[in-house]
Amino acid sequence: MTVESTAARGKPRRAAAQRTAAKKTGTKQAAKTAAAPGTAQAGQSAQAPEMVQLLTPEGERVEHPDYAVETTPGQLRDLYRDMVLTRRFDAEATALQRQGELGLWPSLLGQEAAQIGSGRALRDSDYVFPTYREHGVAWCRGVDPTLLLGMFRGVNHGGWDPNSNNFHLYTIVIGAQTLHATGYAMGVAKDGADTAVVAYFGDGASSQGDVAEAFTFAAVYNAPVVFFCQNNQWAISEPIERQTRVPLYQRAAGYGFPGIRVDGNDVLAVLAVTRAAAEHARTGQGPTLVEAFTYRMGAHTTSDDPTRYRDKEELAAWEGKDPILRLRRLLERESAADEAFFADLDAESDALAKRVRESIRTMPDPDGMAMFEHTYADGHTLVDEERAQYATYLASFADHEGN
Amino acid sequence: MTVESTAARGKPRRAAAQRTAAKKTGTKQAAKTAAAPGTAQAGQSAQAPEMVQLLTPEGERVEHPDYAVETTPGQLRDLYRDMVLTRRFDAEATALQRQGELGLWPSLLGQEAAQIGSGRALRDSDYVFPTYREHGVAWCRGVDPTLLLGMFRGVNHGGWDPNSNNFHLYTIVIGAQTLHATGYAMGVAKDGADTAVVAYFGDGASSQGDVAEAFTFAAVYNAPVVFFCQNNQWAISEPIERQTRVPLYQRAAGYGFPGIRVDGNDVLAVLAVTRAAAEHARTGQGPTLVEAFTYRMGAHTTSDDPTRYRDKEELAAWEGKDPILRLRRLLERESAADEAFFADLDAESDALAKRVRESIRTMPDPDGMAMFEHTYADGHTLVDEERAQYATYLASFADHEGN
Amino acid sequence: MAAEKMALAKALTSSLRTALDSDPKVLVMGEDVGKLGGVFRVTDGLQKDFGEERVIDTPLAESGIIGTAIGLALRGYRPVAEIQFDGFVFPAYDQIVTQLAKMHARSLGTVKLPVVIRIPYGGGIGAVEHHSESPESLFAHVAGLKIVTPSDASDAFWMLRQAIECDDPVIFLEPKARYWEKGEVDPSGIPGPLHAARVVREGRDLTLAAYGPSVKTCLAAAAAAEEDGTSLEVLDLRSVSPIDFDAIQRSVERTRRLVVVHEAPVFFGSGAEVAARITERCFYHLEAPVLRVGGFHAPYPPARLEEEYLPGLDRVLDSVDRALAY
Amino acid sequence: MAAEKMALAKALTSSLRTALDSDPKVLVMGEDVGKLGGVFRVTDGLQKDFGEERVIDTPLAESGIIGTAIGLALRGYRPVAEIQFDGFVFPAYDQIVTQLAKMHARSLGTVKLPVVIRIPYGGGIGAVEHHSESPESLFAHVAGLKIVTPSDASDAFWMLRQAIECDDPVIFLEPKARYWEKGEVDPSGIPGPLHAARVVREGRDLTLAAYGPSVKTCLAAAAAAEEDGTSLEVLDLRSVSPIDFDAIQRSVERTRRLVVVHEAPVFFGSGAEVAARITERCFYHLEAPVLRVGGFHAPYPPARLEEEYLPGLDRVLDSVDRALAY
Ligand SMILES: Cc1ncc(C[n+]2csc(CCOP(=O)(O)OP(=O)(O)O)c2C)c(N)n1
Ligand SMILES: Cc1ncc(C[n+]2csc(CCOP(=O)(O)OP(=O)(O)O)c2C)c(N)n1
Ligand SMILES: [Mg+2]
Ligand SMILES: [Mg+2]
Repeated sequence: MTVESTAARGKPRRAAAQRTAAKKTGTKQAAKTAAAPGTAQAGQSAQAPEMVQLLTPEGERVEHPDYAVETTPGQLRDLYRDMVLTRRFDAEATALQRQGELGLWPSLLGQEAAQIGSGRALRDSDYVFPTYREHGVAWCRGVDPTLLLGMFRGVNHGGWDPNSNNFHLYTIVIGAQTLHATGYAMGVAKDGADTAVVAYFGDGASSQGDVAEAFTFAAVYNAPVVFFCQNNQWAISEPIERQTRVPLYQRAAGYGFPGIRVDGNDVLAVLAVTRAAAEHARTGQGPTLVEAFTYRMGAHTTSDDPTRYRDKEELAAWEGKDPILRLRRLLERESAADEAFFADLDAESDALAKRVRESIRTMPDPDGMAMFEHTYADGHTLVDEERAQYATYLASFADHEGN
Repeated sequence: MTVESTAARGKPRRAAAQRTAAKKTGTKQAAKTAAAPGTAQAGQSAQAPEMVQLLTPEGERVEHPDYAVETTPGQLRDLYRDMVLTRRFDAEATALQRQGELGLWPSLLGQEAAQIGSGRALRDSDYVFPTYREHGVAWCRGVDPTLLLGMFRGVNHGGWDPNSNNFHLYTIVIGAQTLHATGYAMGVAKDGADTAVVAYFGDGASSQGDVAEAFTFAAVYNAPVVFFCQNNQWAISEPIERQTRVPLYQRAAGYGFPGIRVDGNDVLAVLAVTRAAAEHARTGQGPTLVEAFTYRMGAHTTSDDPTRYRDKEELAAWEGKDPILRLRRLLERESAADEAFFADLDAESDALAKRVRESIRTMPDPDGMAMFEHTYADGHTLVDEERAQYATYLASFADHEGN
Repeated sequence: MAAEKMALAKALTSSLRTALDSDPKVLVMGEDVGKLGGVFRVTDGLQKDFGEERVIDTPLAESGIIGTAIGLALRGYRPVAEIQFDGFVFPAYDQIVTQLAKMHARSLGTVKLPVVIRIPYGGGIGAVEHHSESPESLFAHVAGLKIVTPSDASDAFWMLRQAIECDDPVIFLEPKARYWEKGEVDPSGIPGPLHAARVVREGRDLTLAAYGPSVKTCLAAAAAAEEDGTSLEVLDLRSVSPIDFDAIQRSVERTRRLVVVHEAPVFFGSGAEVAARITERCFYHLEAPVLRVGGFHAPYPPARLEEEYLPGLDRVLDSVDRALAY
Repeated sequence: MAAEKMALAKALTSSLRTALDSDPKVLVMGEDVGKLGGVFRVTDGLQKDFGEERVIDTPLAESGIIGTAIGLALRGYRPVAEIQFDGFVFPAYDQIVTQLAKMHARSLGTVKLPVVIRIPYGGGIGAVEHHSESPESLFAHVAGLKIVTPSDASDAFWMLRQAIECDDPVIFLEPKARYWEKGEVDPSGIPGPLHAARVVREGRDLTLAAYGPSVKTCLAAAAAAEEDGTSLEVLDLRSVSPIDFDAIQRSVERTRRLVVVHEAPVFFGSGAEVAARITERCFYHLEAPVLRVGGFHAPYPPARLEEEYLPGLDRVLDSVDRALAY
């Protein structure tokens, strides 16, 4: 993540007055599709299937031969509510960063359908390994959104108990969590549990060796893991062409498990495809790669400036495919929600934003001695020694000030 | 590599008399071919093409729709000679290890066709990055075989100049060299040269993240590199099923370049396929993955004991597909070689073995001070300091002994 | 089980066997640990007896091994991962340093990572490149890891058991040159603390601090020195993170001189940390600077040069002489 | 080019620009170094001026970046690879340690690896996890690498040029908290040796040795101490491998006291190596043990705790007081 933080900083501790601290860039041919040297064993899958879509940008439901979701109006409203509240929370967090309350915020703007659709496809007993952008998935898992803010405010490195909601901590080192998910899923298989494990990662992450190794381990041990790649077209400033020259979902075949591309801005399609992949995992059929084709509508993080590297037109085109808008169109088209619903949701959004604002302003800074906690579970004499020395050091100021 | 060396060891230097120094391990379902969750986008390529073969185990030439080699009897004899001499050299090295002259030897027994076929497909200006087992490729590149022995005797870590024959040093860390090859090929492309770069690696290596990253970089930059995987069915004690559940050549498609499987015990097919892949690279069409389907007929190295993990029957079956035998059958069938040729070759083999034996016995041990050479090209004061201190230390014995 | 004399490698096998026996959550994983029993046969027979679900041959990918071990630990397992040789741990370095070491702290203590990484390390076996290195410094600098290394069969047995029982990640360094050294192992004994140093030979004139393969070298040096009338104390540190500085301090306060010996390069090695801290703690006791004997600032050399490179008897005694000359 | 006052980050940009200009073999590569100009804008404008063939956005894979840089160097190029943040160098650790560092020696000197790895490092910018670390120890222990780190704009300019001209692999650590500090850069000047330390403030009573971001902290400490009547000498080490021990020794022989300051954890840090070697060299000169101020044995903490974690003015002065009390 890119971080040049503007968060408010503390002051030097030492009181003595005289001691103040100063305290799309393709190279030639890169995107070219190479022909096989003579045979039909070409790298390019010539007839790449369309991505799965069940709801068009215009809000029309469409059929797919293999995937379907039955939905009641209530379920459609629930999905809509999830996406709206997630977007509102996200916007509020961005605002809080601008106000200096957070050091950084990675917005999920535009990826609500990919996250809510996949998050809602899971059972409580399933287990999720997110990147740092899965605020919508966290929402579905029941993680209180205010807990997500701590690490971006700088009061902790992850403020929730992964086991309370089967939602692991955010992982910042790109791709690393895909192996954790695979190992966890290997354990699930050993336990004989019918649990699916979901590893989220980005299009950029697909280039990391760890992700490839996760594919290999998952395939060899037939681990019940869903590799859920949100291809939001960008890895900071690099377009997808810097990572691959064929669609990402095709990578799975070469490791021996199914890969599928879904319209990541279509919450119904994501729900259907993720449900199938999770069930595939739970029933002992092994891993699946789901590529959710979506778009990062905002900056990479609040530190980023996308105007340096991408065109307005691209953004505008994707705005027409907005995931929330299209579900709203469906709700309206099917009269599945009345005005009261939208009004209530507005009020609920405002209340959520207010709660988030209030909670951040009352979030306590950690105590200095917290540095010495939790490095080890079973203790370490050096930590004890350093803790004691630091306490003595701190006490020396108290002495000075006391005098 | 597995090394519990029996190489002869030196004695402590200090003279003062009173101071003496004392398979198939698949977990459930691992090899199972998973069905796609609903669609045709399955991981398994259902109609995997046959591997390319131009010469049957019985020594019959067969046609292939896409690959062919025209050969004169002389060329066939040359290929035969290459393979026979390589095997003889390899056997001699194994014998020298048994005699304590080498610490270790990784035999290429069984892989002669894969190595000679690919090695002979290249031009002098092409560049090769080997693993530690490419003695046959080294032979084709014109590297004196005795130079290969140094690192296994323990007198150096690689005894040839990579630039004299465009044959890089052996790389022991599995997979690392595939990235070097890719980077080198990126440089070739920048230079506008019509050079192919070949990265050798094994079936086990295919699991390393570095190899996947090499695929990604090669594809994205359309680098002129041939990924030549000798699938010899084993990575020490682990069968190929521990690394993948689909044929390895299929991995390439997911990265956007062609992959092809060739009969790795058929020198003509390997020659044809590698020629095409190298030409593909030289003409700006980018990378290819060639999977040479072959067999490690010996132990992993002289330290290994394959009877612990694989069946005699498997070896016996592969002996029927011996790469040298089948070319001999062709030579005989086509009367392309007379008895004098075979007799001469026997004599040449003996002479080679003798030369190898003699050269190893006269190979000097490096001087102790050599430790301090070549860590840096431009010098380093700490190395200078340690060199001087060590020289003083050595001199202190001379003083003692002098007294 | 009665006390028995066995090679260090066999003590490790026996330790793994009892761990697998006593806790169904313990797993053994790595390259070639199954039918082959590992390239040093440390896992010999374990897959046969405990099955492929508990003794797991992995794909050839070290980052994958450690990354999935982390996931297995999160699921409640206690994986014991083998890295085949010292020089092959580096593809897993990111997973070890940024994930394994930090995850307990990152989670504010809510998740535990009881992962043991077994690594045969050190030189002296005449091997090719990457098979003789001593990477302990590269892990010791990283908070969140513990690092231990036995020097004899009994410690091999007990320390591995303790490492597996520990709720923190432990790098377990096995002195491969000592795999075949025999020693008494009493599985009914009661082990001391995992991270305590041990005086393996008492002496008056100078302390030699060492660990793993260098302990034997130091004992030989002490024996040789005795014939010269010099009395050397030998301390087996046993743990590199944490280091038992109290024990070193106690010894140095008596002997007033210290030489630290390890195979890893001296520059930024364990000896530097011991020298710095002991000099701080014992400034008025030391009669000589703490000296260090170890590898040079050069890649581990080809086998025919390793005698020169390694801190053998003669180089140890040379430093002892230098320290005594102060 | 005339002398000009510029921010350290801009001095680096300017240095890269002149290197690209003067040698067609120089390449810049890394994540987001192209249109974005890197997350700190150090490569700003370079792709526009030198093209995509010389300023290369890479896939998101650090091992791939360094591995292909090695290949490019073998082909005759001089790649300058950027790692986006300190905490993200570890996926490349294997390529750096087993390949880049060792290949020149492995080839008996026949191949050269002029690869520079630029890494913004250190804390103090309020960042999230993995964005504030100081990994120099983890490279310094490894023979075959050189490690340098500038502390001001002029050094940033010149040392990067020299690193690029060097035929050895160089880890070039950029003190990210100092990116915006301005200083005079004179591109027509003649730089001193790349690995020489520099006295940045003269003093009599004690030597502070530091590098990178800590130099500024030490200068502030020296200024504060002066008001208390204590005269501190400040040495900017500039190079962590090799370390200019001669310069430290010269200073300590005068001041007789030494405190080493760095942000990296103290345990197995640079301070240990400096303390051990300087104590050996200056045993009879030192009036106090060499003290060390640095990070604790804990993962780099969340931003709200970094003031406590980092070796700031107060902790430096506390150690100075302790050293002077001997
Ligand atoms: C190993 C590693 N390298 C670099 C980074 C810096 N970084 C943070 S996010 C990012 C881009 C990630 O792109 P992608 O995987 O597509 O996910 P997205 O941010 O688009 O959701 C980079 C390069 C990192 N966090 N980890
Ligand atoms: C990174 C790394 N891990 C482990 C090893 C130990 N090792 C040496 S060869 C080998 C098996 C390699 O198998 P494969 O890639 O199939 O090549 P082959 O030996 O069969 O030619 C292993 C595990 C190594 N050299 N490097
Ligand atoms: Mg992305
Ligand atoms: Mg193999």
